Amino acid sequence: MEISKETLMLMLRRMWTIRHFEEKVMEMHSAGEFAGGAHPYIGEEAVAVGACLALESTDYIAGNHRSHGHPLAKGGSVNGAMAELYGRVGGYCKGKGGSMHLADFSIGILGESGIVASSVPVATGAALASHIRGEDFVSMVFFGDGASNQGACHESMNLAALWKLPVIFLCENNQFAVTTSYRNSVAVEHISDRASAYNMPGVLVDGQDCIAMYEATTEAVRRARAGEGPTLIEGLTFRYEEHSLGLGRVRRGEYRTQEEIDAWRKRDPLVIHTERLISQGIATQEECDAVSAEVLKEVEGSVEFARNSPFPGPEALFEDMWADEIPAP
Amino acid sequence: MEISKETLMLMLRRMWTIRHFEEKVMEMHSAGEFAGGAHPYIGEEAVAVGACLALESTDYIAGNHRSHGHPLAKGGSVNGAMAELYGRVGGYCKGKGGSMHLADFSIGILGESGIVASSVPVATGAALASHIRGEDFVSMVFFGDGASNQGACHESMNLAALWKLPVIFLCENNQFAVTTSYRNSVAVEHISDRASAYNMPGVLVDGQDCIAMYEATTEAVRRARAGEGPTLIEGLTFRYEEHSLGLGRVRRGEYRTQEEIDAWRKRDPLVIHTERLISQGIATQEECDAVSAEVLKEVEGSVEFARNSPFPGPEALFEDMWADEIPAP
Amino acid sequence: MAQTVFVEAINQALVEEMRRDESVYIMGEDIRRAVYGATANLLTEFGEKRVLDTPLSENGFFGAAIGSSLVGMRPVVETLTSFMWVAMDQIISQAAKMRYMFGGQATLPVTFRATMYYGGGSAAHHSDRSYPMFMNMPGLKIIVPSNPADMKGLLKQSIRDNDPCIVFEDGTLFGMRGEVPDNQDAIPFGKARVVREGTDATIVAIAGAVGHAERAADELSNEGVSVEIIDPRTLVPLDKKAILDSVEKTGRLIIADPAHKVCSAASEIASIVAQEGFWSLQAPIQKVAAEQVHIPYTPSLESLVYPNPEKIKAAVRTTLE
Amino acid sequence: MAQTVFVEAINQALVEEMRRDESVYIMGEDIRRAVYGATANLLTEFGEKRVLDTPLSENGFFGAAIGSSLVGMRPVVETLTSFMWVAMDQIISQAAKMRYMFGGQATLPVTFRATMYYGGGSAAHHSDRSYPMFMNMPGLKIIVPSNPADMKGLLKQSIRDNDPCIVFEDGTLFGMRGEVPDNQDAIPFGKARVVREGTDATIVAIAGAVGHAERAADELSNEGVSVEIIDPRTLVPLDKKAILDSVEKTGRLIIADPAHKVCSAASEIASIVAQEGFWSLQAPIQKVAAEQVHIPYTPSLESLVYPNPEKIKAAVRTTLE
Ligand SMILES: Cc1ncc(C[n+]2csc(CCOP(=O)(O)OP(=O)(O)O)c2C)c(N)n1
Ligand SMILES: Cc1ncc(C[n+]2csc(CCOP(=O)(O)OP(=O)(O)O)c2C)c(N)n1
Ligand SMILES: [Mg+2]
Ligand SMILES: [Mg+2]
Repeated sequence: MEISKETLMLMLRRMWTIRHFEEKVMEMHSAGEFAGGAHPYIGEEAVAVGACLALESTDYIAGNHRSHGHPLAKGGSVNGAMAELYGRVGGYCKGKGGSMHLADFSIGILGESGIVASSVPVATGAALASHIRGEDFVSMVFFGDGASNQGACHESMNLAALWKLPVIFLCENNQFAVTTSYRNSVAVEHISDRASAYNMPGVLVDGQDCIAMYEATTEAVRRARAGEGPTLIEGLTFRYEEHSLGLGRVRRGEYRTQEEIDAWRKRDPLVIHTERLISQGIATQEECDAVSAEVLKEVEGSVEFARNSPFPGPEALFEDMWADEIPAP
Repeated sequence: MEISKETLMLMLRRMWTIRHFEEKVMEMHSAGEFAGGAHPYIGEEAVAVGACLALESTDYIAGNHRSHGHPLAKGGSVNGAMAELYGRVGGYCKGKGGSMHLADFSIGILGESGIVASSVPVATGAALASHIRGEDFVSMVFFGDGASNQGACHESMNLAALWKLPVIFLCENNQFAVTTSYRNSVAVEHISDRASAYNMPGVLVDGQDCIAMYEATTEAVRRARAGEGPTLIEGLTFRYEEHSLGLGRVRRGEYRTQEEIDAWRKRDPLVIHTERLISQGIATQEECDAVSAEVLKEVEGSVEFARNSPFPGPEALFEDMWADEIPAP
Repeated sequence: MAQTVFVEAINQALVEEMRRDESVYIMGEDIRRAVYGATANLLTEFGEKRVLDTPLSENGFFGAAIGSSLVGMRPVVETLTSFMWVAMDQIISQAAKMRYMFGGQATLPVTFRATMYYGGGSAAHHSDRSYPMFMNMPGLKIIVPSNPADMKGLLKQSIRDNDPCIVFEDGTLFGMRGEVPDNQDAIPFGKARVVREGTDATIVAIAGAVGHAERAADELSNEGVSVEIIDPRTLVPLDKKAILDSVEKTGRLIIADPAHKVCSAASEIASIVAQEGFWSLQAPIQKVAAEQVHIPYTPSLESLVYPNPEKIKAAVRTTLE
Repeated sequence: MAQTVFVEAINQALVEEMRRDESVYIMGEDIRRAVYGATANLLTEFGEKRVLDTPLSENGFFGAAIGSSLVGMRPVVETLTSFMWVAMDQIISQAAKMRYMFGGQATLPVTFRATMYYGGGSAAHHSDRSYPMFMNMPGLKIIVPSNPADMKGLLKQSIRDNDPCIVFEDGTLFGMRGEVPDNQDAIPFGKARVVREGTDATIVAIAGAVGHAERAADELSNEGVSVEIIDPRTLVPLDKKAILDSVEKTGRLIIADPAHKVCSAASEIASIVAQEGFWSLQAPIQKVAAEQVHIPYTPSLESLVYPNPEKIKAAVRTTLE
């Protein structure tokens, strides 16, 4: 598959955006600049970026608690994301949503959901709207290996397959749900194998390889737009950090080995992508470094932006409840 | 597989019990002797009878809204079933449950559930108890083709497969959920194919053939007791009557053809079984007729029993709420 | 003015709103063949894309309706209250919460038509009257029509409203006949109906209990007791003012509510009046709501559970003692 | 008497009950590694068969717990309140209804430990305080401990109790220290605790609101106002008598409840007193409960939502005007 330099460089940029953003979030969370949970996406960048770059800006995505990577991969504003984590009016959701509920409807980000698998039916519904109206936008939903065991996934996949909805079920198999290995939670070998239960294609992809993710998703998008129905894509990946910020403190006992972590860190998606760009003569080391440096600046700027954005005032408490206003009881 | 004459005759008896019971229920419901919904099992008798006869009395079953066949197949009292439909104290549940909630815990009937697929996790839980305690009882749950699309089935099958629980998922595929063909509700060809999504055996069985059901279930029971885990059995069958008593009145438009109904009626499970008993020299026509006649008497007696059983008095209203009593608010 | 049956009023509202707005579509189980009655003839007029028969997957298809509403559709989902337990996560975590959580970005014009079967031997699994639970959760508009005209007008409003609405359709009223004005339009939310005026006591009655209250009031009027009946019609928003004004006039409050009595709409209304209308009250507030047991199948017990004219009369008399 | 942290009190109750009765086992997500804290060290002592890590399938494994309880096990399920939406059908249709529906045949000694995270930036999806909804549904015992000793004693009782119990563990109390008697035994349900005696007004306070009420009462006592505080400890069953007796003494009632205020436990208690304790009341009943909005993430808004000492003090003063 031919991929333009522009796209390949955008992959690099978006992956660096996520990486730097997450590292900054960890730093600022430790520094006590904001509270609440946050689930780092570090190590998994290629999955969201490869998948989102196969979409048009008029397509929709929805996601889960591990939430920063998806909107940033789709081109969401870094300032808005950071300000949301800081709980400020400049955030995507004016500070009402926080880390787990990033959303930017203006660019098709229908929002991240804290309840595991709960956005899967919702994304299926966006695809249903496309189908009913005869439009050609598609919808993609990110969910984890743990989430794949929820009934919501079964019901949504069956519906989508029956009605041939233009939806892509994108399972980020980072191999663990908190401390639980997917081998102890998924009764079948690969999550993508479950596609056969719905008569749809199931594709297992190397989730550290942004291009592989892009290619698999591009084919799924083609199918979806052609009216051929949904696809289940499993991106096999790994999270480097603990499940969520703060949670490492309470966990007792190891659930994965240091060797395992080290081995996966060696397959870093940024390294793989950068090396490929250089070895194939698409970009120089300097060009790649420049991308990283630019993005880092942007991320650092977002901290300033967030700090300078005010907290919502008390009048905001009852705002945004209703589209058609009613009195508060 | 060798099956004793006793068992073969018991199959006939239990199937006749269900057939006569259901016909009587339809008659008495039309006559206005009791109200409420009731879902006839006529045409599907071989499924429950073949499956239940593969169980021991210490094994458990749970079921759904199409509820009369399961307890009668497991040897539940005809009087108790009829009295329950009449809402009398002599019923299984003292009249509190009615048609959709037959249960007799004393012989392992953990109850029928009106919410579709809702008893699937419960039956899985009975198997979990067997597993935790290291006992060897098994648990079997009946659910329909429609029910197979519920998340509860997905979650339960995955759990059972992971933990190798001694549970049998018995899907009664009568091809319709009310007016909806399973071909429009199940995205895969056979429901039993879905077993592959949980790494467990999936078996498609002729649900009009009591012996075939018995054999398939016997193997599933063996697996379960041997600690090899769950089995999904799909009994392909057909309901002769409308979805439920009374519902035929409101339905608009046909959802299945008369030819289809006629064709299935020709594959009547009682005819198939009787012919086989006779042709294989196991029983005579007279012996078979006698069974039917005996059972018919029992069923007629159950109407008398039900009519003579009193309605619960007002003092019963607050009874049976709590095992450890608390005051009514 | 035509005499219209309650279930036909539902059908009329659906047809008219589907004609009015192409983004309205309906989904549910066996709705094409109108198994529950209200969706008759829709398939013929509006076709398969706007009349969707779903598999048995309430959490999945409720969620799909919600998701489609986010991108401009106006789904109407048919269900029974008792099947909403299965779909609770989508109703609560998504429909109710999404708009606020996303800082007002999400607009969710989705309507759930939840029929409440009760009173006819449907037993514990099919007899839920669950609106109080949904009232506790912010973000859902809760509609409880008591007659065909309100049913039609409030369903129309629900479909046009831009927030998630749950219309609790009282199954005991499905066969009720009543006048529905020929051009019955949408009825705004939050405006109670004064069913009849009176001076001695106020009965706030909900859904199917309105008729019981009317019968109780008829009989009491023979005894010279003048009862005012208020039908809130919507519970979220609730027309507090209508209730408080009436209690100010009568000094006595009885609440008739077919849902379970603990943490009920009746409890809520009582608590509002005990706080904001306290000085008007001349007697204890009486809740007449369903007994706190599951719904028994047998008619000998089920008939004891719900409010009825006798219980309501007795409660009114208690307030007058 | 040892000073014990709330979360340790949970752990002690679990350990002691698992030792006492072999049929007690626990299940939940990531409990072997005690991600939420309360299940530390259980795996080592009780092994894999009695400490079950589950897949993310709440409806499935809640149902499995329920099913196992039918045949003699005593499961304790760990979850957050917000994950119960997914499992609602099993909780309502099965756990709550089964016994009555089957005429008393089913016995369901299952305990759900539902932690309520709120107040710390958990946002709308992780901050539910849903006990009022479950109170509306018959068949569930509802436990709301406000301190380590009650937590331990009431959890022990829940495990021994033969009915389905939901223990709502207030996350704002997880780090609270309090005295737990060395041999803290099971505490019977339905017995309110008089937190302090007083004569001018009664505060009924629930779960985390008890501490706020105490602080409010301390400050009010400096102003010469004597407040009585009642902690019901269990909402089903509810100790009506303790509340009515207190209101009879003080004539004034304030209810402090961290759950959403509409159709809340506060509404229910207010409605009971407005009916059965009406003649004792000398002032309007004041509900101080959570504002009817979803839980905003940002601290500048979240801090406005719940009852706190200031709001409670203001409400007490209102009753004394
Ligand atoms: C319904 C539900 N159950 C439990 C949780 C708590 N929880 C949050 S994330 C998580 C693990 C999710 O694992 P996975 O789906 O694999 O996503 P990952 O975190 O690995 O990206 C759990 C158990 C939740 N948020 N929602
Ligand atoms: C959760 C839920 N949704 C809908 C219904 C209404 N309903 C009752 S039976 C039924 C069809 C069930 O079909 P299937 O599972 O195939 O069983 P069958 O009736 O064919 O035996 C439906 C839709 C219900 N009882 N529960
Ligand atoms: Mg994972
Ligand atoms: Mg069927």
